[in-house]
Amino acid sequence: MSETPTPDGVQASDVAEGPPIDLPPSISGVEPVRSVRTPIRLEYDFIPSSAAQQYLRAYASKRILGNRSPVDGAVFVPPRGVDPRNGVVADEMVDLADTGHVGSFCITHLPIPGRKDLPVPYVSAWIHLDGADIGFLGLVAGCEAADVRIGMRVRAVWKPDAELGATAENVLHWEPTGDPDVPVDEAGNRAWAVKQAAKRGGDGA
Amino acid sequence: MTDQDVSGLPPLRADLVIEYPFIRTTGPVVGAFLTGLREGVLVGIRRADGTVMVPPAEYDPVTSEPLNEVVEVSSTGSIVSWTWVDPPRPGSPWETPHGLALVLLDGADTPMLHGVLVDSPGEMATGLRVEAVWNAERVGHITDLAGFAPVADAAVEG
Amino acid sequence: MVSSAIHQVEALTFTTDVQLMVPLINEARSAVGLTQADIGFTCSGSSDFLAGQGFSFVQTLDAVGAYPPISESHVEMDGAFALYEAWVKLQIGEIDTALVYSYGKSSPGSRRDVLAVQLDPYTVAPLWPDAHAIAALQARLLLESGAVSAEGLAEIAVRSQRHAVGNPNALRASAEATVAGLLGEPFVADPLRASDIAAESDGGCVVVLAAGDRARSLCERPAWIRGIDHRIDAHALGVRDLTRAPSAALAAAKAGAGDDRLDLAELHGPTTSQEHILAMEMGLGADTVVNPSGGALAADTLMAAGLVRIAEAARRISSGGADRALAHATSGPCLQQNLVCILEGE
Amino acid sequence: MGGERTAVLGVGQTHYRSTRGDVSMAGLVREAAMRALVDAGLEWSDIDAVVIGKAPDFFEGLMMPELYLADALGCVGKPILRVHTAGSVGGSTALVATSLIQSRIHRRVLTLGFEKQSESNATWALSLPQPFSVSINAGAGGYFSPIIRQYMARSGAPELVGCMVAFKDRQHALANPYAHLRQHDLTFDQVVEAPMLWDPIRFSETCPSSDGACAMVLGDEAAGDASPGPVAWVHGTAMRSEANNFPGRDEVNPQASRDCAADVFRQAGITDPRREIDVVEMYVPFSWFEPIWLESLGFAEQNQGWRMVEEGATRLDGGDLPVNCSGGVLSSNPIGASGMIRFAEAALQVRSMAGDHQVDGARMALGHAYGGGAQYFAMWVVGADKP
Repeated sequence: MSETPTPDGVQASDVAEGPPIDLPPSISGVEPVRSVRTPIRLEYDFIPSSAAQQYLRAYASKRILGNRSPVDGAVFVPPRGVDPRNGVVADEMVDLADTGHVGSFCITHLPIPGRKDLPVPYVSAWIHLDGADIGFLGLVAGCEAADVRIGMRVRAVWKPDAELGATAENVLHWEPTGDPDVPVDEAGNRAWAVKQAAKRGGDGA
Repeated sequence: MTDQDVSGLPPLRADLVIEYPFIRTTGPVVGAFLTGLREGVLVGIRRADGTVMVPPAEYDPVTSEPLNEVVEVSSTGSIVSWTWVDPPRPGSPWETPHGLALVLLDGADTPMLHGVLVDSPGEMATGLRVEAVWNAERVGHITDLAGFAPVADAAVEG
Repeated sequence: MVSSAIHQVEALTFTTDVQLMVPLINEARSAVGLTQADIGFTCSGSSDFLAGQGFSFVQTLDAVGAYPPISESHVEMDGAFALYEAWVKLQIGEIDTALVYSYGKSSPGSRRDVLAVQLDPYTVAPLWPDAHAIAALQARLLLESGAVSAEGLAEIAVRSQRHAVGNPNALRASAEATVAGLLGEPFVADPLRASDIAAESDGGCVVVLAAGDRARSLCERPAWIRGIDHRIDAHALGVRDLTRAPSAALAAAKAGAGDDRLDLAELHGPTTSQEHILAMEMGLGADTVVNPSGGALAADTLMAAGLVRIAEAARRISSGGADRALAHATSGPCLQQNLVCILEGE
Repeated sequence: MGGERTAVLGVGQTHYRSTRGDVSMAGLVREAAMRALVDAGLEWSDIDAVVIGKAPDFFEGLMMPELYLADALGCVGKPILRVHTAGSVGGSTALVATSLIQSRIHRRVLTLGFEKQSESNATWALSLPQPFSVSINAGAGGYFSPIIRQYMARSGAPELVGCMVAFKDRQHALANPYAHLRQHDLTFDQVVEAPMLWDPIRFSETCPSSDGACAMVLGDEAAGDASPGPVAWVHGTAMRSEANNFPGRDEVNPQASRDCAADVFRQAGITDPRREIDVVEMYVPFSWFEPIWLESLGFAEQNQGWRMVEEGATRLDGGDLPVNCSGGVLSSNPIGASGMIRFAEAALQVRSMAGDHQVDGARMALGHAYGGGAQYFAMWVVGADKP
């Protein structure tokens, strides 16, 4: 959230309860302390989950893994070992394509602290991979920000092999494939309804 | 429930550090205590029953009434309870093992928490007379007080 | 209370909060044949400071299967307080089932130091006094008041370790522990030894509540919540008599602890000295078995230990092993905040 | 709605500022609590219990701050609960307090939400970096921008609807002495010309980061009847949550939102919200969420909410459904209190105590809050008459 441009101030009506503070002579004539710096530093030993360990290792070799739900076959990426809609363990791993479409996106004009490599503005998007049923976060580049669209088909642009590693950053960005867009009302999370309808139709036939 | 990584490889891991300076505005009562620290004096606050709380509370812990009479107390007092901290804790102002104590200052009715600057737990004792040890450079922070040390003449008596 | 699930281990390495809770929640619900759609209200308890992540409970909601959407709330408190909120909802009478869960995974950080961030942020927390040291100040006051001896505290630890034998969630259990043996241990925070301080654990707990006839239809012998109350004392250590916990005594009285004989009490005492203070404040007599599970000393999962106490007490009632039990949860430094729940068989 | 009838006996707010440099955290919550007590004509000893809410503890770097705040809130020897349901927390907190009355466990309860965001930095506290995760979503704006974009694509709303909401709420704030942003000279053109931050969200369409607290005293029917001043009666309460990300989830119009609205209106006996609700205090941290929620809450047909904005229906001067007469979250945003401010402002309206931003003759009002990834919802309907 943005910082406010308005000046600070205290209203005259913000009177303290009771009589004013009565100070002893030793501190009554001096400039009072009004604020104090109390730094906090807490260190945690972060170990990704078993599902994330598999995902990150595969990602380092340009494979994208998802988890398939045992209940309805929905595929989640990145895999977290659970199906959040049904509240069940989902530990079956499936390989996903490195192509998909843009579910929706944001053109960000603010630099992110610690990401000096990102030119501003940049496009962050929900990338719906082919074979996955939810979106995951990625950068879109390779075209003007103004040309990014909901439903635009994209493919991964991987880092050079020598720079790949077990991190979340192996895809530099997603670039347009030039294929026809997914219609807006079938893009993103709306793709699930289309898929379910097709499945029902298929069952009926 | 299995808590395993199926790969059998050494786990991926990373340090997660949550760090922020946190600048806190104090209001007048907490501010008075910190002002006192900067000036090298300890202050408390007087309750309706005449007792004095150190550090000063903004609101009476029993009646919830606002408190406003800040009073100076002695920088000498007695240990009410203590423990020994070894190794010193990360983030704390102390770099060597030290005592940690509730110290009841003369003129106060509630004890305050701070370190005790002695070399071994054998030098700690309930009832031990201690006095404030001030840092030369003081900015209005609880660590302006380096800690408490046994009062010299008491140590001789001991 | 009609069912529960508990899982406590020393450290969960590759299991996230949500992965921990999925099987536990399913276990507790399915034990009484319920699915999430049957649950009238869901409430959880957890702390962002353990996870090192803001809004950490949002991720853990995924364990419930919150679709279709559920009526749900979260407290940044021990799960025992989440249970209180769910119990309040049941008292209104519009729903007759509730799911309560809480969890804590403190092993990635240094829990005793993280807890310093609970203290007065202006004049105490910047000194980073760790939780063991703070409890030790209280323990020394208790010992020097004459209320209990070092041997008396060791006896509490021995009893906990013996009771914990057979508790699959206990981290510290021994049939052979002796007072002399424990008193030979070095101090961790003088006058507290390792055996005086609760065994830190990661884990979680789930409880299913049901009201009236619904409870009877789900469970052969529900553990009925006859009274539940919680109170808080002043925060600053210096303004309290640390040898006492008036909020614990008040909560116990309001919950009706003294109305009848108590077969057992599950007390959430993170140290032997705190367990001693609690037993005194609750007025527990010799005919009340204290911490048959081993208590928090055997396995203390921050944010869940209080809910575990309630689950442990209820299990002993449902199994027919007890008719009336007290369960307790605490929060804050030196027993600042306390909850008491009185459970009975039919 | 079951159980004991519940009344809002008193409301107290602090002035919202980017930094309330004159007070400690205790002083901040105390100011709101005292004003609520004074408004209710009650003393500390009249309060049976306290329910406090706030957003993540990392904002202030204080774990479970209710422990430290117990003394300032007159809680010693009393029960205190601490609620945290993300951005909806201020609303959820009020609802937990209401349930303590409805269940007849307590007679008078103080409830309070606060945030002292100046102690740290909201962008930092809202998106602490996690190892092995993609961190390109700078803050809440980066999260909600794609949802707004989807709404715009679906509804075909004109591009400047968001600016209209932002300008309207900032105009409303001029009539609210507690509001943080009081931009007397602001023009619509300035709103439009403000820099894009998270396209399609302009700087002028975002909420500020505020210090502040809001409190209410709730009472049972007898307490409501005995109150010296006008009270607001609670006609309906509802909370709903859904998972954050799953196939087919409608992020623009989440089912949890629709279910929550349906439940709260059912309890209040409301069948035509547009006609029966006189004023709405809605959680709108980014301007476009006004038309989004107008549709989700049933005040407008699907994809038509923006027309209400265009037509001025949500304006204090002349609108038939004034929204955020206080200036809303766009004008004051101490996150942990923001939901409660919505609930409290709704109560002030039906008590006819909203001062210069009072809607004439308001009898029934909706207070609304949401949080997480638009997945946590809390709502209440309050009325001038007893249910």
